Amino acid sequence: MAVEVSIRYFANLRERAGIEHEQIASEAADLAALYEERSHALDLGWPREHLRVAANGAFVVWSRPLETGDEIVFIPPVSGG
Amino acid sequence: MAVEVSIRYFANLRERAGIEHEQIASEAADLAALYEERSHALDLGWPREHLRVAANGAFVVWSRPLETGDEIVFIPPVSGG
Amino acid sequence: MTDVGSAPSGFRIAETAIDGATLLQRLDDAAAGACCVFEGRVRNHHQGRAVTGLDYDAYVELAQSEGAAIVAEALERFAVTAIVCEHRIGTLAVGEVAVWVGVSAGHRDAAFAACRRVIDEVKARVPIWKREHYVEQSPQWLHPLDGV
Amino acid sequence: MTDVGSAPSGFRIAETAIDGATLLQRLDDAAAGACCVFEGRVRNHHQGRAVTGLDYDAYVELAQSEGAAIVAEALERFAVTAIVCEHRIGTLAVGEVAVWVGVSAGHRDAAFAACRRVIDEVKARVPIWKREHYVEQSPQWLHPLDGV
Repeated sequence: MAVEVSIRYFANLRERAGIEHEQIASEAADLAALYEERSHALDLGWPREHLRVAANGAFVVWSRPLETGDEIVFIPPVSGG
Repeated sequence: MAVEVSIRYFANLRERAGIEHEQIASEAADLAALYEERSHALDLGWPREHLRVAANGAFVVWSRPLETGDEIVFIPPVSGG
Repeated sequence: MTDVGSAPSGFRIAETAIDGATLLQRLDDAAAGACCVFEGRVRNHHQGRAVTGLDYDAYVELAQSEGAAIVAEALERFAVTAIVCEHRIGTLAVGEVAVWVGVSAGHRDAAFAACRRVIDEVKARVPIWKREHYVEQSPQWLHPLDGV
Repeated sequence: MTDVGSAPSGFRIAETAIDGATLLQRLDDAAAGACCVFEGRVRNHHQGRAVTGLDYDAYVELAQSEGAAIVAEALERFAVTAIVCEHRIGTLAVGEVAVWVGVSAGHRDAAFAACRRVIDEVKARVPIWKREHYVEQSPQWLHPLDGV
Protein backbone atom coordinates (compact mmCIF):
# COMPACT_ATOMS: atom_id res chain seq x y z
CA MET A 1 0.00 0.00 0.00
CA ALA A 2 1.34 3.42 -0.94
CA VAL A 3 2.40 5.79 1.83
CA GLU A 4 2.33 9.58 1.43
CA VAL A 5 5.68 11.21 2.31
CA SER A 6 7.44 14.44 1.48
CA ILE A 7 11.07 14.62 0.45
CA ARG A 8 13.43 17.64 0.54
CA TYR A 9 16.61 17.89 -1.49
CA PHE A 10 19.75 19.86 -0.63
CA ALA A 11 22.98 20.94 -2.31
CA ASN A 12 24.08 18.72 -5.20
CA LEU A 13 21.05 16.44 -4.76
CA ARG A 14 18.79 19.45 -5.29
CA GLU A 15 20.75 20.39 -8.37
CA ARG A 16 20.46 16.84 -9.73
CA ALA A 17 16.78 16.47 -8.81
CA GLY A 18 15.91 19.89 -10.22
CA ILE A 19 13.44 20.33 -7.34
CA GLU A 20 13.70 21.36 -3.71
CA HIS A 21 10.77 19.36 -2.48
CA GLU A 22 8.27 16.73 -3.59
CA GLN A 23 5.20 15.08 -2.12
CA ILE A 24 4.81 11.48 -3.29
CA ALA A 25 3.02 8.23 -2.60
CA SER A 26 5.47 5.34 -2.46
CA GLU A 27 5.21 1.61 -1.96
CA ALA A 28 8.87 1.35 -0.91
CA ALA A 29 9.33 -1.02 2.02
CA ASP A 30 11.91 1.19 3.71
CA LEU A 31 14.01 4.33 3.22
CA ALA A 32 16.68 2.43 1.29
CA ALA A 33 14.06 1.32 -1.24
CA LEU A 34 12.62 4.84 -1.33
CA TYR A 35 16.05 6.23 -2.19
CA GLU A 36 16.55 3.72 -5.00
CA GLU A 37 13.11 4.64 -6.36
CA ARG A 38 13.74 8.42 -6.29
CA SER A 39 17.33 8.05 -7.49
CA HIS A 40 16.03 6.18 -10.55
CA ALA A 41 13.14 8.59 -11.15
CA LEU A 42 15.22 11.78 -10.77
CA ASP A 43 18.66 10.52 -11.84
CA LEU A 44 20.19 11.60 -8.51
CA GLY A 45 23.48 9.93 -9.35
CA TRP A 46 24.69 9.17 -5.82
CA PRO A 47 25.38 5.62 -4.57
CA ARG A 48 23.33 5.23 -1.40
CA GLU A 49 26.38 4.26 0.68
CA HIS A 50 27.69 7.84 0.33
CA LEU A 51 24.54 9.28 1.87
CA ARG A 52 22.83 9.39 5.23
CA VAL A 53 19.09 9.73 5.71
CA ALA A 54 16.92 11.73 8.09
CA ALA A 55 13.20 11.47 8.88
CA ASN A 56 11.32 14.31 10.55
CA GLY A 57 14.49 16.17 11.52
CA ALA A 58 16.54 13.28 12.97
CA PHE A 59 19.08 10.89 11.49
CA VAL A 60 17.55 7.42 11.08
CA VAL A 61 18.59 4.03 9.66
CA TRP A 62 17.97 3.11 6.03
CA SER A 63 15.91 0.08 7.11
CA ARG A 64 13.27 2.29 8.73
CA PRO A 65 9.82 1.78 7.12
CA LEU A 66 7.98 4.77 5.68
CA GLU A 67 5.22 6.32 7.77
CA THR A 68 2.42 8.52 6.50
CA GLY A 69 3.41 12.20 6.63
CA ASP A 70 7.16 11.57 7.01
CA GLU A 71 9.50 14.35 5.94
CA ILE A 72 12.50 12.56 4.46
CA VAL A 73 15.88 14.07 3.60
CA PHE A 74 18.75 12.27 1.88
CA ILE A 75 21.98 13.77 3.25
CA PRO A 76 24.99 13.95 0.93
CA PRO A 77 28.48 14.31 2.48
CA VAL A 78 28.58 17.56 4.45
CA SER A 79 31.03 20.41 3.87
CA GLY A 80 30.33 23.01 6.54
CA GLY A 81 32.99 24.90 8.44
CA MET B 1 90.05 43.43 40.63
CA ALA B 2 86.55 44.75 41.30
CA VAL B 3 84.20 45.23 38.34
CA GLU B 4 81.37 47.79 38.36
CA VAL B 5 78.00 46.26 37.45
CA SER B 6 74.37 47.14 38.03
CA ILE B 7 71.79 44.62 39.19
CA ARG B 8 68.00 44.81 38.89
CA TYR B 9 65.60 42.78 41.01
CA PHE B 10 62.10 41.63 40.10
CA ALA B 11 59.09 40.07 41.80
CA ASN B 12 59.89 38.08 44.93
CA LEU B 13 63.61 38.80 44.60
CA ARG B 14 62.83 42.53 44.73
CA GLU B 15 60.68 41.97 47.79
CA ARG B 16 63.47 40.00 49.48
CA ALA B 17 66.22 42.44 48.46
CA GLY B 18 64.15 45.46 49.46
CA ILE B 19 65.59 47.31 46.44
CA GLU B 20 64.82 47.44 42.72
CA HIS B 21 68.29 48.20 41.60
CA GLU B 22 71.86 48.47 42.86
CA GLN B 23 75.20 49.57 41.44
CA ILE B 24 78.09 47.62 42.95
CA ALA B 25 81.73 46.78 42.51
CA SER B 26 82.31 43.05 42.78
CA GLU B 27 85.33 40.77 42.65
CA ALA B 28 83.13 37.75 41.78
CA ALA B 29 84.77 35.56 39.13
CA ASP B 30 81.49 34.90 37.33
CA LEU B 31 77.71 35.43 37.60
CA ALA B 32 77.30 32.37 39.80
CA ALA B 33 79.72 33.83 42.32
CA LEU B 34 78.04 37.24 42.00
CA TYR B 35 74.69 35.65 42.85
CA GLU B 36 76.12 33.92 45.93
CA GLU B 37 77.63 37.23 47.05
CA ARG B 38 74.38 39.20 46.61
CA SER B 39 72.24 36.39 48.01
CA HIS B 40 74.35 36.43 51.18
CA ALA B 41 74.41 40.24 51.42
CA LEU B 42 70.67 40.74 50.81
CA ASP B 43 69.29 37.42 52.12
CA LEU B 44 67.64 36.65 48.78
CA GLY B 45 66.68 33.17 49.93
CA TRP B 46 66.63 31.41 46.52
CA PRO B 47 68.91 28.49 45.67
CA ARG B 48 70.71 29.44 42.47
CA GLU B 49 69.52 26.31 40.63
CA HIS B 50 65.95 27.70 40.67
CA LEU B 51 67.02 30.87 38.87
CA ARG B 52 68.23 31.90 35.44
CA VAL B 53 70.45 34.90 34.79
CA ALA B 54 70.49 37.60 32.14
CA ALA B 55 73.17 40.13 31.21
CA ASN B 56 72.35 43.24 29.18
CA GLY B 57 68.92 41.98 28.16
CA ALA B 58 69.80 38.41 27.10
CA PHE B 59 69.86 35.09 28.92
CA VAL B 60 73.46 34.01 29.61
CA VAL B 61 75.25 31.16 31.39
CA TRP B 62 76.17 31.38 35.07
CA SER B 63 79.84 30.84 34.22
CA ARG B 64 79.99 34.11 32.26
CA PRO B 65 82.58 36.53 33.78
CA LEU B 66 81.46 40.01 34.85
CA GLU B 67 82.23 42.89 32.50
CA THR B 68 82.34 46.54 33.42
CA GLY B 69 78.93 48.20 32.97
CA ASP B 70 76.95 44.92 32.81
CA GLU B 71 73.29 45.08 33.69
CA ILE B 72 72.60 41.81 35.47
CA VAL B 73 69.19 40.33 36.31
CA PHE B 74 68.58 37.18 38.32
CA ILE B 75 65.40 35.60 36.94
CA PRO B 76 63.18 33.67 39.35
CA PRO B 77 60.68 31.14 37.93
CA VAL B 78 58.27 33.00 35.66
CA SER B 79 54.49 33.07 36.04
CA GLY B 80 53.12 35.04 33.11
CA GLY B 81 50.02 34.09 31.16
CA MET C 1 20.22 29.97 20.12
CA THR C 2 19.32 26.53 21.39
CA ASP C 3 19.89 26.23 25.12
CA VAL C 4 22.01 23.18 25.86
CA GLY C 5 22.03 23.19 29.64
CA SER C 6 24.81 25.53 30.73
CA ALA C 7 23.32 29.03 30.57
CA PRO C 8 25.29 30.99 27.96
CA SER C 9 26.19 27.95 25.86
CA GLY C 10 24.53 27.14 22.57
CA PHE C 11 24.61 26.56 18.84
CA ARG C 12 22.94 28.69 16.19
CA ILE C 13 22.59 28.78 12.41
CA ALA C 14 23.14 32.42 11.46
CA GLU C 15 21.54 33.93 8.36
CA THR C 16 23.44 37.21 8.72
CA ALA C 17 27.03 38.13 9.61
CA ILE C 18 28.45 36.43 12.70
CA ASP C 19 29.41 38.95 15.39
CA GLY C 20 32.40 37.41 17.15
CA ALA C 21 32.86 40.27 19.60
CA THR C 22 29.34 39.85 20.97
CA LEU C 23 29.66 36.07 21.13
CA LEU C 24 32.94 36.46 23.03
CA GLN C 25 31.18 38.54 25.68
CA ARG C 26 28.85 35.64 26.37
CA LEU C 27 31.91 33.65 27.46
CA ASP C 28 32.85 36.16 30.17
CA ASP C 29 33.01 34.32 33.45
CA ALA C 30 34.98 35.29 36.53
CA ALA C 31 35.87 31.64 37.11
CA ALA C 32 37.24 31.15 33.58
CA GLY C 33 40.94 31.84 33.15
CA ALA C 34 41.18 30.53 29.60
CA CYS C 35 39.25 31.25 26.45
CA CYS C 36 39.90 29.62 23.07
CA VAL C 37 38.20 30.83 19.90
CA PHE C 38 38.21 29.34 16.41
CA GLU C 39 37.03 31.29 13.39
CA GLY C 40 36.66 29.68 9.99
CA ARG C 41 36.68 32.24 7.21
CA VAL C 42 36.09 32.07 3.47
CA ARG C 43 39.44 31.62 1.75
CA ASN C 44 40.33 33.02 -1.67
CA HIS C 45 41.59 29.65 -2.90
CA HIS C 46 40.82 25.95 -2.60
CA GLN C 47 42.73 23.05 -4.10
CA GLY C 48 44.57 25.36 -6.47
CA ARG C 49 41.50 27.23 -7.72
CA ALA C 50 40.80 30.91 -7.12
CA VAL C 51 37.60 31.27 -5.07
CA THR C 52 35.50 34.44 -5.21
CA GLY C 53 32.93 33.52 -2.56
CA LEU C 54 30.57 30.75 -1.56
CA ASP C 55 27.06 29.75 -0.60
CA TYR C 56 26.18 27.58 2.37
CA ASP C 57 23.03 25.51 2.16
CA ALA C 58 21.74 23.77 5.29
CA TYR C 59 19.02 21.42 6.38
CA VAL C 60 18.37 23.97 9.09
CA GLU C 61 16.21 21.96 11.51
CA LEU C 62 18.65 19.05 11.67
CA ALA C 63 21.74 21.32 11.53
CA GLN C 64 20.40 23.16 14.56
CA SER C 65 19.72 20.03 16.61
CA GLU C 66 22.95 18.30 15.55
CA GLY C 67 24.99 21.43 16.37
CA ALA C 68 23.32 21.71 19.77
CA ALA C 69 24.10 18.03 20.41
CA ILE C 70 27.78 18.62 19.58
CA VAL C 71 27.96 21.52 22.03
CA ALA C 72 26.17 19.51 24.73
CA GLU C 73 28.51 16.53 24.24
CA ALA C 74 31.59 18.76 24.55
CA LEU C 75 30.21 20.46 27.69
CA GLU C 76 29.79 16.99 29.17
CA ARG C 77 33.20 15.70 28.12
CA PHE C 78 35.53 18.62 28.90
CA ALA C 79 36.05 20.72 32.04
CA VAL C 80 34.75 23.92 30.49
CA THR C 81 32.41 26.65 31.67
CA ALA C 82 30.73 27.60 28.37
CA ILE C 83 30.73 26.80 24.65
CA VAL C 84 29.18 28.98 21.96
CA CYS C 85 29.07 28.05 18.28
CA GLU C 86 27.49 29.71 15.27
CA HIS C 87 27.54 28.62 11.64
CA ARG C 88 26.67 31.02 8.87
CA ILE C 89 24.48 30.09 5.89
CA GLY C 90 23.67 31.96 2.66
CA THR C 91 26.08 33.80 0.39
CA LEU C 92 29.50 34.80 1.81
CA ALA C 93 32.34 36.84 0.38
CA VAL C 94 36.04 36.02 0.80
CA GLY C 95 37.13 36.90 4.35
CA GLU C 96 33.69 36.55 5.95
CA VAL C 97 33.33 34.35 9.03
CA ALA C 98 31.66 31.04 8.14
CA VAL C 99 31.87 29.39 11.55
CA TRP C 100 32.74 30.62 15.04
CA VAL C 101 33.48 28.47 18.10
CA GLY C 102 34.33 29.91 21.52
CA VAL C 103 35.09 28.01 24.71
CA SER C 104 35.78 29.33 28.20
CA ALA C 105 37.35 27.14 30.86
CA GLY C 106 39.31 27.25 34.07
CA HIS C 107 42.45 26.07 32.26
CA ARG C 108 43.77 26.17 28.73
CA ASP C 109 44.03 22.40 28.13
CA ALA C 110 40.26 21.99 28.27
CA ALA C 111 39.59 25.22 26.36
CA PHE C 112 41.78 24.15 23.41
CA ALA C 113 40.56 20.54 23.41
CA ALA C 114 36.86 21.42 23.51
CA CYS C 115 37.21 24.12 20.85
CA ARG C 116 39.00 21.71 18.54
CA ARG C 117 36.47 18.97 19.17
CA VAL C 118 33.50 21.19 18.40
CA ILE C 119 34.86 22.47 15.07
CA ASP C 120 35.89 18.94 14.03
CA GLU C 121 32.44 17.54 14.83
CA VAL C 122 30.63 20.43 13.17
CA LYS C 123 32.57 19.85 9.98
CA ALA C 124 31.94 16.10 10.11
CA ARG C 125 28.30 15.89 11.22
CA VAL C 126 26.23 19.02 10.71
CA PRO C 127 24.15 18.98 7.49
CA ILE C 128 25.58 22.11 5.89
CA TRP C 129 26.96 22.24 2.36
CA LYS C 130 29.31 24.65 0.69
CA ARG C 131 29.11 25.75 -2.95
CA GLU C 132 32.24 27.51 -4.10
CA HIS C 133 32.28 30.22 -6.75
CA TYR C 134 35.39 30.18 -8.92
CA VAL C 135 37.04 32.68 -11.22
CA GLU C 136 37.41 30.21 -14.07
CA GLN C 137 34.53 27.70 -13.87
CA SER C 138 30.92 27.23 -12.71
CA PRO C 139 30.07 27.05 -9.01
CA GLN C 140 30.31 23.60 -7.49
CA TRP C 141 28.86 21.93 -4.38
CA LEU C 142 31.51 20.32 -2.18
CA HIS C 143 30.70 16.84 -0.90
CA PRO C 144 33.96 15.44 0.49
CA LEU C 145 33.73 11.66 0.65
CA ASP C 146 36.26 11.34 3.47
CA GLY C 147 33.54 12.60 5.82
CA VAL C 148 31.24 9.62 5.15
CA MET D 1 55.11 45.80 18.49
CA THR D 2 58.35 44.13 17.52
CA ASP D 3 58.38 43.12 13.89
CA VAL D 4 59.31 39.48 13.53
CA GLY D 5 59.47 39.10 9.77
CA SER D 6 55.93 38.41 8.58
CA ALA D 7 54.29 41.83 8.32
CA PRO D 8 51.38 41.87 10.80
CA SER D 9 53.00 39.43 13.24
CA GLY D 10 54.56 40.49 16.51
CA PHE D 11 54.79 40.43 20.29
CA ARG D 12 54.15 43.33 22.63
CA ILE D 13 54.16 44.02 26.35
CA ALA D 14 50.99 46.07 26.97
CA GLU D 15 50.76 48.56 29.82
CA THR D 16 47.07 49.22 29.21
CA ALA D 17 44.05 47.03 28.41
CA ILE D 18 44.56 44.55 25.57
CA ASP D 19 42.14 45.21 22.69
CA GLY D 20 41.44 41.77 21.23
CA ALA D 21 39.07 43.04 18.52
CA THR D 22 41.76 45.28 17.06
CA LEU D 23 44.43 42.57 17.29
CA LEU D 24 42.07 40.18 15.51
CA GLN D 25 41.76 42.59 12.58
CA ARG D 26 45.50 42.40 12.07
CA LEU D 27 45.03 38.69 11.34
CA ASP D 28 42.65 39.34 8.43
CA ASP D 29 44.07 37.71 5.35
CA ALA D 30 42.20 36.54 2.28
CA ALA D 31 44.39 33.43 2.12
CA ALA D 32 43.69 32.43 5.74
CA GLY D 33 40.73 30.12 6.26
CA ALA D 34 41.42 29.45 9.93
CA CYS D 35 42.00 31.68 12.90
CA CYS D 36 42.66 30.47 16.45
CA VAL D 37 42.70 32.85 19.41
CA PHE D 38 43.66 32.23 23.01
CA GLU D 39 42.83 34.70 25.78
CA GLY D 40 44.13 34.26 29.29
CA ARG D 41 42.04 36.17 31.82
CA VAL D 42 42.39 36.88 35.52
CA ARG D 43 40.45 34.22 37.41
CA ASN D 44 38.67 34.80 40.72
CA HIS D 45 40.30 31.78 42.33
CA HIS D 46 43.62 29.93 42.37
CA GLN D 47 44.48 26.74 44.24
CA GLY D 48 41.42 27.08 46.43
CA ARG D 49 41.96 30.74 47.36
CA ALA D 50 39.67 33.60 46.36
CA VAL D 51 41.59 36.05 44.17
CA THR D 52 40.57 39.72 43.89
CA GLY D 53 43.08 40.80 41.24
CA LEU D 54 46.76 40.68 40.40
CA ASP D 55 49.87 42.58 39.40
CA TYR D 56 52.21 41.55 36.62
CA ASP D 57 55.83 42.58 36.90
CA ALA D 58 58.14 42.11 33.91
CA TYR D 59 61.75 42.53 32.95
CA VAL D 60 60.38 44.41 29.96
CA GLU D 61 63.45 44.47 27.68
CA LEU D 62 64.01 40.72 27.91
CA ALA D 63 60.28 39.89 27.96
CA GLN D 64 59.91 41.81 24.69
CA SER D 65 62.81 40.07 22.93
CA GLU D 66 61.93 36.62 24.30
CA GLY D 67 58.27 37.05 23.27
CA ALA D 68 59.32 38.15 19.78
CA ALA D 69 61.61 35.11 19.54
CA ILE D 70 58.72 32.81 20.48
CA VAL D 71 56.53 34.32 17.75
CA ALA D 72 59.35 34.10 15.19
CA GLU D 73 60.02 30.44 16.09
CA ALA D 74 56.34 29.54 15.67
CA LEU D 75 56.12 31.37 12.33
CA GLU D 76 59.07 29.28 11.19
CA ARG D 77 57.75 25.99 12.49
CA PHE D 78 54.06 26.05 11.54
CA ALA D 79 52.27 26.70 8.22
CA VAL D 80 50.65 29.92 9.41
CA THR D 81 50.17 33.35 7.87
CA ALA D 82 50.41 35.55 10.97
CA ILE D 83 50.85 35.40 14.74
CA VAL D 84 50.10 38.24 17.14
CA CYS D 85 50.71 38.09 20.89
CA GLU D 86 50.36 40.67 23.64
CA HIS D 87 50.98 40.28 27.36
CA ARG D 88 49.62 42.78 29.83
CA ILE D 89 51.62 44.11 32.80
CA GLY D 90 50.58 46.25 35.77
CA THR D 91 47.50 45.85 37.96
CA LEU D 92 44.58 43.79 36.61
CA ALA D 93 41.09 43.12 37.94
CA VAL D 94 39.32 39.76 37.77
CA GLY D 95 38.11 39.15 34.20
CA GLU D 96 40.71 41.37 32.50
CA VAL D 97 42.73 39.89 29.64
CA ALA D 98 46.29 39.08 30.78
CA VAL D 99 47.55 37.51 27.57
CA TRP D 100 46.23 37.32 24.01
CA VAL D 101 47.49 35.06 21.22
CA GLY D 102 46.00 35.02 17.72
CA VAL D 103 47.08 32.89 14.76
CA SER D 104 45.78 32.88 11.20
CA ALA D 105 46.53 30.01 8.84
CA GLY D 106 45.30 28.29 5.72
CA HIS D 107 44.06 25.34 7.78
CA ARG D 108 42.96 24.75 11.34
CA ASP D 109 45.60 22.17 12.32
CA ALA D 110 48.39 24.72 12.05
CA ALA D 111 46.29 27.51 13.60
CA PHE D 112 45.54 25.47 16.73
CA ALA D 113 49.06 24.04 17.04
CA ALA D 114 50.83 27.38 16.69
CA CYS D 115 48.44 29.15 19.08
CA ARG D 116 48.97 26.46 21.70
CA ARG D 117 52.74 26.53 21.22
CA VAL D 118 52.97 30.29 21.65
CA ILE D 119 50.97 30.43 24.88
CA ASP D 120 52.90 27.46 26.32
CA GLU D 121 56.24 29.06 25.51
CA VAL D 122 55.19 32.48 26.78
CA LYS D 123 54.20 30.95 30.10
CA ALA D 124 57.45 28.97 30.32
CA ARG D 125 60.06 31.45 29.08
CA VAL D 126 59.03 35.10 29.18
CA PRO D 127 60.26 36.95 32.30
CA ILE D 128 56.89 38.08 33.65
CA TRP D 129 55.72 37.47 37.19
CA LYS D 130 52.29 37.44 38.73
CA ARG D 131 51.41 38.65 42.22
CA GLU D 132 47.97 37.54 43.31
CA HIS D 133 45.79 39.54 45.69
CA TYR D 134 43.68 37.38 47.99
CA VAL D 135 40.61 37.98 50.09
CA GLU D 136 42.10 36.36 53.18
CA GLN D 137 45.87 36.88 53.11
CA SER D 138 48.66 39.17 51.85
CA PRO D 139 49.52 39.35 48.16
CA GLN D 140 52.05 36.80 46.99
CA TRP D 141 54.39 36.50 44.00
CA LEU D 142 53.96 33.24 42.10
CA HIS D 143 57.17 31.45 41.14
CA PRO D 144 56.14 27.96 40.04
CA LEU D 145 59.14 25.63 40.27
CA ASP D 146 57.85 23.25 37.60
CA GLY D 147 58.79 25.89 35.03
CA VAL D 148 62.51 25.72 35.89
